[in-house]
Amino acid sequence: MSDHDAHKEGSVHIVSYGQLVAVWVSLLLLTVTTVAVTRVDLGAGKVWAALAIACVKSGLVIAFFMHMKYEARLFRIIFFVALVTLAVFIGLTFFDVLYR
Amino acid sequence: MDNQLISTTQAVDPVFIFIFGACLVMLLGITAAMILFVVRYRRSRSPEPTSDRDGSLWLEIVWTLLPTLLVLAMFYYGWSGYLTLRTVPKGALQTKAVARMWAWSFQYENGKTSDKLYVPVGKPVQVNLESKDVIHGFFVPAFRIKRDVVPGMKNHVWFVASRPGSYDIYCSQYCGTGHSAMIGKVEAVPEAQFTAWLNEAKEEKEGDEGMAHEVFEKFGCLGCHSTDGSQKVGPTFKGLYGSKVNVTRGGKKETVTADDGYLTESIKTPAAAIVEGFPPIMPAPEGITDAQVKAVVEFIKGLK
Amino acid sequence: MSHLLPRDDVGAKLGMWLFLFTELLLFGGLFILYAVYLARYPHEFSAGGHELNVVMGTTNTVVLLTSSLLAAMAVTAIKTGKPKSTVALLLGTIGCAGIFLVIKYFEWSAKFAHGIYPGSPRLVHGPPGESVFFSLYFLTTGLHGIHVVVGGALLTWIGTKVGKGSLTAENNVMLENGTLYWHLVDLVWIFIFPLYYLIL
Amino acid sequence: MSSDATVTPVTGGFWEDTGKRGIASWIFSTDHKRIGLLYLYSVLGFFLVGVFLGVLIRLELMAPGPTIMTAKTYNAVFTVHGVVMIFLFIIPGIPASFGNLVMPIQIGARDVAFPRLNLLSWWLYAIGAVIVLTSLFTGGGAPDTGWTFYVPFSARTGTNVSLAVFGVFVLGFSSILTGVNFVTTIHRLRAEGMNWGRLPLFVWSLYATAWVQILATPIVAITLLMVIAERTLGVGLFDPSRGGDPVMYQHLFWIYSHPAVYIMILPAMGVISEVIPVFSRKPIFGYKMIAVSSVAIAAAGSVVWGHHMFTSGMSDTAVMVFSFLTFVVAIPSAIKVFNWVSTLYRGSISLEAPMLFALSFILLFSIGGLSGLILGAAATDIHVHDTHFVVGHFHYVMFGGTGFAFFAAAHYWLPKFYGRRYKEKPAIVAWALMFVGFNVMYFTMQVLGMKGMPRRYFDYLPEFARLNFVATVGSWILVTGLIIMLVNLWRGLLKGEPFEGNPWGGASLEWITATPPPTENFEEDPVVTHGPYDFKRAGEP
Ligand code: HEA
Ligand code: HEA
Ligand code: HEC
Ligand code: CUA
Ligand SMILES: [Cu+2]
Repeated sequence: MSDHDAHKEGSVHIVSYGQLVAVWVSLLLLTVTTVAVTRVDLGAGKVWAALAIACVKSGLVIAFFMHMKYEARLFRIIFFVALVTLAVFIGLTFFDVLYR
Repeated sequence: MDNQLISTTQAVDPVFIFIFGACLVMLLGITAAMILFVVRYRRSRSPEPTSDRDGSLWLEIVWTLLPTLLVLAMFYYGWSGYLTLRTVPKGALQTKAVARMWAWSFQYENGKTSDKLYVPVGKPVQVNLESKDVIHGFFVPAFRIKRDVVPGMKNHVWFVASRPGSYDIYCSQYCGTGHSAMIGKVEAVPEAQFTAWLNEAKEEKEGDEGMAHEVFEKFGCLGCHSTDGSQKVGPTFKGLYGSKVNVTRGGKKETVTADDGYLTESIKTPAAAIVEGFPPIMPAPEGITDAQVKAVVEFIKGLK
Repeated sequence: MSHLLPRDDVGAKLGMWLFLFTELLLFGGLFILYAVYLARYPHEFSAGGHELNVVMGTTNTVVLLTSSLLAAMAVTAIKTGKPKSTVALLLGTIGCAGIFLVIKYFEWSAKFAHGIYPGSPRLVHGPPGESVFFSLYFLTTGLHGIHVVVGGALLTWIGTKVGKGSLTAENNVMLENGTLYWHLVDLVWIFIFPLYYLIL
Repeated sequence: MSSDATVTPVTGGFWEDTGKRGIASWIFSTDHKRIGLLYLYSVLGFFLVGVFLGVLIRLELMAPGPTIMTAKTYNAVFTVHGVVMIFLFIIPGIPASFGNLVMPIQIGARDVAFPRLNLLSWWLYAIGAVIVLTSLFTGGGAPDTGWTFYVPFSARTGTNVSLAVFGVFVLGFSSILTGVNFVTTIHRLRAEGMNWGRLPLFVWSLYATAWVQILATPIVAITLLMVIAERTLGVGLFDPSRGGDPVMYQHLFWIYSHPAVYIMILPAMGVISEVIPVFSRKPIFGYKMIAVSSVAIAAAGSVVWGHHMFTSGMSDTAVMVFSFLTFVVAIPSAIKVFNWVSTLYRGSISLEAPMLFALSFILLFSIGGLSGLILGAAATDIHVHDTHFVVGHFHYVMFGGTGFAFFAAAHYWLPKFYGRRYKEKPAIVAWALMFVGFNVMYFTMQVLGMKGMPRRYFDYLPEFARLNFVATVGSWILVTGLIIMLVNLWRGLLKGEPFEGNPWGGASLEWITATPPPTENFEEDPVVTHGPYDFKRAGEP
């Protein structure tokens, strides 16, 4: 049983302090970037820029702080499923909101 | 009558017939197969299974594709019928239906109001829907039309009455205690008669009674109050004048006599004193004039 | 009986992640509303955003990111067999949670002082989108605040277990799950911050 | 095990081998079988409450005008009937009771992945239920909004909506935890040799269901919190005068509540996929397609919610999209029906009680599902939306579908857990009465809806009187059948003939362990060597 033996793999990986701090520094830099970007007048682009940066930030948190990078593939698949679900919920709602 | 015009009923009924027909065929087929198999292969006749076939790619493909095609047809047909319901013919008569708990009131472009929706036969009518409180539903089964009346939202329906007659309007969206009593009427009359009715000078209804009825029509009072002593959502008007009423005023209970002053107050500021045993739901009639209030009070006086 | 089942750390983490998905979608409902109303009232949202305090928002972002770092380091610490630093790092996380809540408290009280709270006369009579913006703001940050409190309590409880030595280098999935929850709180804030404070 | 059939109550297996007795050994037990039975009894209890209210509805509608209650009471009665049936009976119904009882055994596990969480789920269920019931007698009285709690009405009515809604919120979390538990269990605890291609179809359906529970339920949770916030704080998120949009509430509500109908039906379909092959002694036809279609229904079912809102003023584009997607979700259901019927072909069919319920499930679900196609088509839905046609549709799929599957499961599996069985003849009589009464009642309601009788109507015009009377008579026939069935089950399971071994010849794992199963299900962890429908090797692991 493949995912039965899985408790051996994955969870033992240890992320070093240095790596974590590096991630934290990038997160702070990204925060500064968002604030800066949203000060510039980009119109509606601002929302998308801010969201894009937020996505990068959460990607970092998930991959390193939450160890997603070191988990079995199953975890990434189901995480993807959850995100797609939320995106689909928002997307389909907009078929109403945009065309009303 | 314009022969090109497809009525809403004509747009919807064929879709019903098509989907019902297709479903009936499927249902009968499945039921027949099931009964046949059960009879033929029951254990007393077929003590051992004669096959252990556990799948067939061809069959799976067939019975995936077949329903797919069928439902695509249903979708398309249903959608095109719906488009007819949504496309108001040019030059439709414009009317407005105002829904409030729990009565309909109808308005025409020339300012005329009515508690029945009079329409000319054979002419398309657009009804713009407006709600004063919660969501209601404008439903006329005879014309196969329905649309929710959502506060703050511009919705409409259209229909054409091909034959003179009187058709029920139901409130289809649940809206509280009086939901099932929120019934109105479409009165389809010949065009000439309709025009005459629409333009008949705002017949100065005689005295107080006329004005009271105008108020009742405009604010839907009779959705909640009766004039014959029967129980509705609010207290009946019959025998109200001069009776002793138990009310709660500012959290305190008291007994008052229903005189002119009390009735005037009850109408203008319903929340001030709440009659015992009734919920505090009566809306204040916005923009009612003192003369109108007085007329209503006089009218109530007359109901012994 | 549960104690007879073999321990299954991956299973425990799988369960935690599944639970995090539900949390994600819980906030997702609010984000759906946010998206819809932003599309409808861009100007009111922008005006509302102007009234929020960017300095406090940014500070809180930094505080939460730091708390997340400390939580992640706590996991590294316990896995490398350093229970003492684990407890210290967790205390740091919880401290950050406290700071976050204090700042949030000042932010909210400032808003209240300006007559901005759900159902306040100012919002009821203001332009339509404004009330929607601030109601969403209060609901979202309020719900997030509750999660901060719950997460803090959870980590405190786990911290005492580490202190007592019942969580060790070999058996620490409970700590890992606790920090996963904490990171979720951070993740949600990563989106709240630009959506409410920066969309100016 | 005692073979003395008539004197001793149920014995053996998990009933006694822990040596614990008394109520505490149940409500604090972490054994999935005990929790399953706890759920079964609580769910059945609420089912009876709901049924009682349903009968009251029918009595009121027997004749026009006020018959036995006031309009206000009627509104509360159908609301509570809906809330109880949906949130307290049918959503936890099959997954939490039979799923808990059977699923871990079917995959060869000793328990679920998180036994204590499982117990917590039941406690949350119980607490939520108590809150809902409390809301009926406190505050402004029983909620009168309909189970859909539509704003703005639910935001302004004086009844105790806030508490009821909070109860439903707690119930939602119970459902989420069950989902989390099942997904983890099915991923982590399958016995050796139990690969995904050997999972019984019941387990497949629970797996798909669990995902819907995890991903859709939180949306309704937050929506209900917003209703409470609307009522207590006046946030005005759905209040048009302050820029809110009542239709957005409907979106959020149905984003959950449509997928919820698949939470209700998927496990039922799983039960049917177990019963039909066993009583035909023939491997299920199209195993893969049935398994895949469960997942497909769960996925596609999450994107069709807008079909409840065709008249709401939603954009026409959205009507088109949602109508289209609705039809897409009908296809996997059709695949299942065709495969079930084909399983019968050239089998050896035994018409015992579970099989009768299963076969009538196919018929009733088909009627309900096909009437769903009428609702899915935009033009026709406009006419029948919010009429008794819809009421007929959902009783066909929920009661005729899930309800009958629930009864099939009860007749199929409960003897295994009690070690005793019911009498066959009364079971068949009860089934026949229920089947007839059911159709008399709900088919009539569909006709009423076609004629235009709106739902949630306390009173109606005289032209609907005759059919309503017929429907009410149908409800009495149904009542009779249900009572006979419950009494027969009750007496049989406690005092009936012993039920031993594998009388039905099932080939999945629950049929190889002892009857009743021991606390940890198997003497030794099984090693699975064949599929669940390989009846030639029934009795081997
Ligand atoms: C168990 C619960 C359950 C299930 C399984 C379903 C299944 C379906 N439902 Fe139903 N539905 C409800 C419970 C359920 N529903 C409830 C509770 C409501 C009302 C809520 C409220 O307002 O209070 C509702 C309301 C409802 C509406 C809104 C009606 C309205 O208010 O106007 C619609 C509209 O599209 C709809 C459609 C469908 C469809 C297309 C399916 C499909 O999944 C059906 C698929 C099944 C089949 C198609 C039959 C089997 C197949 C064959 C016999 C083979 C032949 C098939 C083909 C050719 C395709 N349902
Ligand atoms: C699983 C779900 C489920 C089930 C099983 C039922 C079962 C029944 N329902 Fe159901 N119903 C709903 C879910 C369900 N309902 C929902 C969700 C609504 C929508 C609510 C809303 O609009 O918000 C609804 C609405 C609804 C209406 C529409 C109300 C209206 O719109 O005005 C009606 C009307 O007839 C009705 C009737 C019945 C009847 C007669 C039963 C029958 O099952 C009852 C049959 C009776 C028996 C089979 C046996 C009775 C036994 C006894 C009386 C013995 C009792 C004994 C003890 C208590 C010890 N229901
Ligand atoms: C939504 C339902 C509703 C509508 C519409 C409504 N009322 Fe009322 N009315 C009530 C209720 C309920 C009460 C009792 C509670 C209270 O005193 O507010 C009441 C009380 C009254 C009373 C006091 C009766 C008594 O027994 O003391 C009067 C007079 C009255 N209404 C007149 C009117 C008039 C005139 C209109 C139309 C302009 C009207 N109502 C519209 C529900 C309604
Ligand atoms: Cu108005 Cu229902
Ligand atoms: Cu649906």
